[in-house]
Amino acid sequence: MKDKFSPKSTPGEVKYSDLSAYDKALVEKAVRNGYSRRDVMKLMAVTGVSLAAAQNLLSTGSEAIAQTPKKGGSVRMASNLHGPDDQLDPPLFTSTIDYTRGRATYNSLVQHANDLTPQPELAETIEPNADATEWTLKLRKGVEWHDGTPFTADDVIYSMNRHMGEDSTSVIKSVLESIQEWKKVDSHEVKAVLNTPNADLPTLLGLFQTKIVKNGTTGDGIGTGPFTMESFEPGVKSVHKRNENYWREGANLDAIEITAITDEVARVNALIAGDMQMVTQIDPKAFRQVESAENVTLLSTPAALQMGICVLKNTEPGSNDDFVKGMQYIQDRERIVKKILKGKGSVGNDTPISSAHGPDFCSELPQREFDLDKAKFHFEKSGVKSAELFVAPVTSGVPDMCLLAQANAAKIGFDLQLKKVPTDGYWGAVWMNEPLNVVTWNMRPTAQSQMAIQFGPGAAWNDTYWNNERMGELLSSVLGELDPAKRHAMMCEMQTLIHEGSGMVIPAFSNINDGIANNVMGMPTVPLGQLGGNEWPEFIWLA
Amino acid sequence: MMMQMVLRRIGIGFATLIVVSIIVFLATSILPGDVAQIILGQSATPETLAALRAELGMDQPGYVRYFSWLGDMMSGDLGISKAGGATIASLIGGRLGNTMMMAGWVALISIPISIALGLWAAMHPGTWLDRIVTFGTLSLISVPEFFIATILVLILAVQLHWLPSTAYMTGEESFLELMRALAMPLITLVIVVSAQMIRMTRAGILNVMNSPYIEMAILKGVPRGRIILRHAFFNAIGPIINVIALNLAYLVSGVVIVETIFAYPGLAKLMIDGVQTRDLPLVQACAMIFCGTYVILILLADVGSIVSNPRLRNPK
Amino acid sequence: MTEEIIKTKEEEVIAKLDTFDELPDAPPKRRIKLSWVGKLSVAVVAFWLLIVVIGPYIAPFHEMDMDGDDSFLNAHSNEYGTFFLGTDYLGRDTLSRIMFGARNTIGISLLATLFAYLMGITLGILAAVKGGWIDMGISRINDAILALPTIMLGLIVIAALGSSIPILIGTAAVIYATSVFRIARALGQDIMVQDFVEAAKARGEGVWWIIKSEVLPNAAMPLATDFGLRLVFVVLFISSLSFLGLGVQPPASDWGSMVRENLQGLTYGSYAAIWPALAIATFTIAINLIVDDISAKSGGMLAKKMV
Amino acid sequence: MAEKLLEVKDLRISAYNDEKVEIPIVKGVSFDIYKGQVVALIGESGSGKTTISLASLSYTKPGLEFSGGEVLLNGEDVITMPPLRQREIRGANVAYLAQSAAATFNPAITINEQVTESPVLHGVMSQEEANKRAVELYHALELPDPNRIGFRYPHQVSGGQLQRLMAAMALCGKPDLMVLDEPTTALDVTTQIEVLKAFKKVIREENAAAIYVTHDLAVVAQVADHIVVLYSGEVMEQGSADEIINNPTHAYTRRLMDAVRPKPVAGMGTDVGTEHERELPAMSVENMTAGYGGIINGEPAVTILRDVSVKVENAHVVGVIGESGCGKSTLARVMAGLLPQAKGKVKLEGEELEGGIKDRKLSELQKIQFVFQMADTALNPKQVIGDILGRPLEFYHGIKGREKHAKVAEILDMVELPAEFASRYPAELSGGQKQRINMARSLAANPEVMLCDEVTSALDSIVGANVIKLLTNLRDKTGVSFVFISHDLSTVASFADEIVVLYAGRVVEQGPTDEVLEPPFHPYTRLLISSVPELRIGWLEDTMQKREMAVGIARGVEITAVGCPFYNRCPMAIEATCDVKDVPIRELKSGHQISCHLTIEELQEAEAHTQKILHGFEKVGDDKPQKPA
Repeated sequence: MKDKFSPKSTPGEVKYSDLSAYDKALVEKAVRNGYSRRDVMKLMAVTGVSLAAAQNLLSTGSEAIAQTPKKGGSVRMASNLHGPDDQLDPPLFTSTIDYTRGRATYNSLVQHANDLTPQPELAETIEPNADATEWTLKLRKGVEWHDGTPFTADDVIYSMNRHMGEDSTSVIKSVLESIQEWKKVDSHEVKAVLNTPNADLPTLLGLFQTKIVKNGTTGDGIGTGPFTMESFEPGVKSVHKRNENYWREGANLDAIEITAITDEVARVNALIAGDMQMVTQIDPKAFRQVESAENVTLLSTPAALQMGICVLKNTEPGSNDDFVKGMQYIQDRERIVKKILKGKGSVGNDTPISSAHGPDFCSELPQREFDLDKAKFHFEKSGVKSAELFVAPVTSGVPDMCLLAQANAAKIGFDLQLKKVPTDGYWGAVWMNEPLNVVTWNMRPTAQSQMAIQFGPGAAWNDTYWNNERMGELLSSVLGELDPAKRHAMMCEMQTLIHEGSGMVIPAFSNINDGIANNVMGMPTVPLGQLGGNEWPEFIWLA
Repeated sequence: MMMQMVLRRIGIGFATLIVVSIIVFLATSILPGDVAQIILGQSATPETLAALRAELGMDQPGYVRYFSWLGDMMSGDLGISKAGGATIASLIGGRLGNTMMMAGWVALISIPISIALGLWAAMHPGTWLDRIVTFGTLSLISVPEFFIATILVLILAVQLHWLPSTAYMTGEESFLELMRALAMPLITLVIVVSAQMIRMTRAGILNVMNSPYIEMAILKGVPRGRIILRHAFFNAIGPIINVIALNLAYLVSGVVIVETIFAYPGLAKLMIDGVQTRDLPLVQACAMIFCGTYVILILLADVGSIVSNPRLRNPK
Repeated sequence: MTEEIIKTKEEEVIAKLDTFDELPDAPPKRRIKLSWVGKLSVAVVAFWLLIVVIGPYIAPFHEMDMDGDDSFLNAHSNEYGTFFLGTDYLGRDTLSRIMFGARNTIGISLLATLFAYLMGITLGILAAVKGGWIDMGISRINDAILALPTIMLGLIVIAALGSSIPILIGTAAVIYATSVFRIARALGQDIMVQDFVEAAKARGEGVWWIIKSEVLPNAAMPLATDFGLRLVFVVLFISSLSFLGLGVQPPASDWGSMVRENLQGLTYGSYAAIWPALAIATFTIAINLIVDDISAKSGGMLAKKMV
Repeated sequence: MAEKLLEVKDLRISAYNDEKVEIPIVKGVSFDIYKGQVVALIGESGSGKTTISLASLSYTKPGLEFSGGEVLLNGEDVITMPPLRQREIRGANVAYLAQSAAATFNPAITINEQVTESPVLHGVMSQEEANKRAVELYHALELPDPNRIGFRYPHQVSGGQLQRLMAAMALCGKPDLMVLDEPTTALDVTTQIEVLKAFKKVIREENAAAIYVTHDLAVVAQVADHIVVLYSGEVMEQGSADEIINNPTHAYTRRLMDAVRPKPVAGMGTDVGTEHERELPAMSVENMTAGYGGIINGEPAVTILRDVSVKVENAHVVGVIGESGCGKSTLARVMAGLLPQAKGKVKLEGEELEGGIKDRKLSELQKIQFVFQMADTALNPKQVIGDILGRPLEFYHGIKGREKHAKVAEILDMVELPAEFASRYPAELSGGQKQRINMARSLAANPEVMLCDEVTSALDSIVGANVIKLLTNLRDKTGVSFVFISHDLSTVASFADEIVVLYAGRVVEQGPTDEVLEPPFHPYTRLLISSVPELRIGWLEDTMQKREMAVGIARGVEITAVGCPFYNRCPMAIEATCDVKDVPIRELKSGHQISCHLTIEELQEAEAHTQKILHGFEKVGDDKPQKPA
């Protein structure tokens, strides 16, 4: 039989199947909302089971939801951004709408489960050598491209090579730098040779941009994915039909239509009015509207979607540590989460790692609190009277967060000017250029990759120009470290370094907030992106 | 006489278009942040940038680019979209169709309504019905159109579920389904545009109403209906045509906000996207289309009012 | 007896004739008389202009204080004070933001319109008086700018130069100078062919004197009425830009963006978007009504005689 | 006498200002009209004559309201009748004929539709009948091409024709009563009398009653049976035409009479004082050709004046007369430098002047002042009189401040206006007062020559007369020379020293007033003289029998490059000569010139002939013209 994708689960006493309808519903809702501690507590209250059991129940629950699908039907999904530059070429994917189309059309070698553990996809097995410098991938046999030709190692070599070399325009070129070359072993086996050990390679092979395209093509919509491309108009919409001879069990929906509604008000209205079954990026302003509408659900997935302020360390005023401290202490973190994120988020501790990263999160690190006196002290010590912060709506809540910071700064006589700039051209012109700017990062699958990409000494996207040798050592050595305790210690040290030394201000992590119609079932909850890390096309079904 | 005037207008039209092309070219070339950067986004590195820039041919001097661009325009070659990589013609094609369809329907509905209401109001000046029309239209042109649009959505789509909140077209719907899909933006635009045209029609008529020949008509015992329709209207037709032309131009180029709110894939929205992705050829092409439409419409209006003027139509 | 009366009457008449005390055949020019609607409108406009001046000083809160109990609440009060018009999406006091916003919305529009008039009139009159190639040149450029959709133009300029209040004012001014130009030019041309201008020419007066003391005084009134309409357009233009996120930038409040950012509240009974919308409407409608009231004097009199 | 058609009893009409204060316009007027009777309402502007006449259509101008009395049409009160009834009587029972046909014809609708509109709408007759009737009327009104003129648009026919077409429009519905509001005031004399004739004819034939509104007694004398003399909304005097004209009792009526200039004859010109004599003429124009549009080798695109020579002696009044479009205003504009000539010279005190204002010296500009026809448009409504008069003082003579004030007062006094007018706006003055200011402005420049363009034609007769009086005084006081342009020969004749007769851009006759008004006449001068209405009942009939009238009139003015421009209207035209050969200038004594192909003798002979016809047998004048032996 074809093996089926499922989130790995530890066996536990309580089974989803033996729950009452009411509890099932509860579990379902919890799963939908990407279960938070609150949900777990609720569950424990209801079913009177242990924490572990509840956790397990929820995961099996989500499995259960995914297990009882109905075939047929179609959905419309509206993302928040699109334009004439919409892409079908994976290496150039930059936006949710691209990722979603990619997910529907292609496959990667590896896929992320809800708990971010890498699962085999086009690669059946991924075996590292002793020091994790050489990885052997056995490719799935009998997979066919939409045009009927068989999928082979050549496709993989071709696709992966497009992320390498001088003239590569791949978005994740730098992320895959550790790969030296791809070797073909036979028609269905390849080798990845690394220049440094990297235990996280499998995770990287699951990034949105690593989708496998047909040898020699540049993303013309021919993939191995669960849906075939019916039509594609950049900046308008794309229509996808179910791929009937998909190598896996196959999608439940007959068709999906993917579009975008850039106006957030209109987007929410479209969802509630029933014109769209799924929309991304629900603005906190609209939470109440969505929650109070009876035909739709607000899908809020806890994730390390950081709302950050970059204070460049290589220039005034960021080069002054006290200024950075001041910026960190004027952040009214609780209030940001309560007022701006309306509770759909978590307090940040000026590190990019959140509880969503699981065991690698350093819970021991003391939380930095909102403290105007300390802020005043540090600002005065730094001698800086005013600063200009460049703000773009990089993700919902960020501008408001800055407004709040400005208001607080004003209270202690510090003049924080906001220079609002449009998102277009922001990443090219402002980010990593202006001394103070805002940033948001899609959660990376591992704590290591998350920190490496932002804080690796000399990393291309080290957006606070904070270069710390110790950090560098830890980043590389942690990949080789297999003992959990030691690994956690190293993780903690790194997070402490960032917390203390970097120029990064991260007052809060936003949940990923999307809206779906109530009859949409089996939503995955991968926290790596909108709508369950864009994994939904293959798995959802309509009740 | 008449011919000369018409030809003169056409000449002016051409001159304007040339100036427009220059302005458009300059305006677009002052946009900061270059396409290469936009395309590469977060992964922009010096070498990839350079590579892309060269490929996009962004290194020649301005005037060279202008003339080659103008040449291409003339020969109908709108160029390649820098970001998408698709030909601009293909990008614009469908959008233009949508825009024209929308504009067409709105015009079809609003022009008769406006002229009828405008004339009717002018026919009964000072009556409370006239007051309602004037004040109503006045209020409508006095609030931002996105407000009108949103209120309509909240009532008709979100609350009553009568109409879809977005103009989402699958492409294979029946005529009725299509009308339903377009209903919301249609209604919004009809309201916005009609308000303008009603006022102008009324004003135009009342303006003529002061002429001695109207008094003469009254003294001849001509009923008000005929005074308005036969005596006043034909003398006020010039300005009225002009207003209609302006509103049509607006329908083609000015409906950004409505297109945004209803996610209607029209040309204006495309241009906005173009600006945001710094897709200069795209922006230029759209701008030229808009201005072209405007110039042509105004031209037609002028010719129309020339032709509608008997003094010019049949010389002594 | 009666003869005498008649006699005296005759004498009166003749006396009148001899003292050249003829009846003016044109009644003395009346100053603009406003209907009650007009007067009310003037009051409304005056009120808003007052707010522009004193608003920020009498506002109960600062425009960026997030002191409300929660966002999107209607009128309530707490330890910080009373929120008469409720709070916006960030729990800021709507009333205060409207008061602050008046300065931006009206202030910017007013300035923009003023500049538009400066440019439009100068060039328009110049074109009218000079004629020939100067006229041709200016008119073509003007037409060209007129041909560009306003929002587009604004979008491009602001995308290029960033959105700041001076830029906003400049952009709006240039865009609306075009239509002012047209009017000024038309008026100028009409006035230039008047006999009293001919007379001045015959006297040998210079162009500038003619413009200063013959053309401008006579163009003033029609231009003034048009100023109102133009102002309204600018207000709406600025609001539209705010809708596209290019208008006045936070935390500064302007009515357009206030409507925009609080629209969502409508669905669950928050008036946070309605109040600023009303502010815009009252201001613009009032101006329009004043203009209508003034121009109504000229039109429609005969129309009322229709049967 | 036939039965009463219209009965006006104590009619009162008022205006209401913004404070709703009543301003009476018509103060209790009563008169009757019988079937087939023509009643003239005569008075000057402000007398309320038009307002009263409109009342018979149950209509008041916007801003006016009936405030008392009644107007019975066939016994039915039109003031109180319901709106729909009002509509019925308008056009069907009472028809209105406005002063300016050019303005009252709808430019966008063909003449025929407008003429037949009313009767068809009222169901008086079918469209076909209406069309037939219209064509009949066109014939009756002696309109050219009567069968097709109806298909034209108003702008395609001449003013005189439009005026007659308007009569057709009024008559088409066979109304009981016609209201003619100054129907001939806007016309040239030569056109006026034929229009008058046409009106009279149809009114007779139709046996219609009419209210004839005018300020011109002479015209009234020709058409009216009954005359009502009005002044500021009150009846001064009324009675049969005969009574009023031959022995008026009311002083105001007599004033009106005086204002009517007698038939122009020799000896009217006032003799000139000698104290201002100088050897050089103040101003002169020599062989001047001018026109509009680009000048191609000395010929303007549109030639208005051709080869004109005029001399203006010091302290003389030169009257330039001619019909509208003959180029008399253009002559003044060229002299003032407003329109540079294409050919020829313009001289000031013997010095040749540059063509355009820009090229002329300030002193030259100051010496030549132009007085515009319409004071309403010639005075900047936004300036007070003080500034208007002060400007030339400042501009030419650098007079400022208190001195300026004093001077302004002085000038106001010169034009017989009180000094406090300095603070008024033009709109606060009456027509006559404005016209005085208009002239005062030129006086302020202290000029040598004043060019007065139709300064009296827009004014009421009495006011006009006063202005003329003023003008002569000024000439005597200051020694200014006047070029007085007018279409009204009698006005000019009454005080000009020389007369220049312009026709179609050519000088056809010029010389001392006495000479010009004595035979021999240029045929056109003859036509003019005989066209000036006389305050004499029956004058019209007599005149119509004169041959030269019977011919000529129907045809329009043609501006020709070669030959005599009057050829197509001249009763004595010589085929193959007048139309092709350049016209010789015949010198008579003392600078009296006539440019005509006929010799002086022939002209003398022709004059005698005319006189014979005039005082000989009665004979309708529409038989073939025959050349004098």
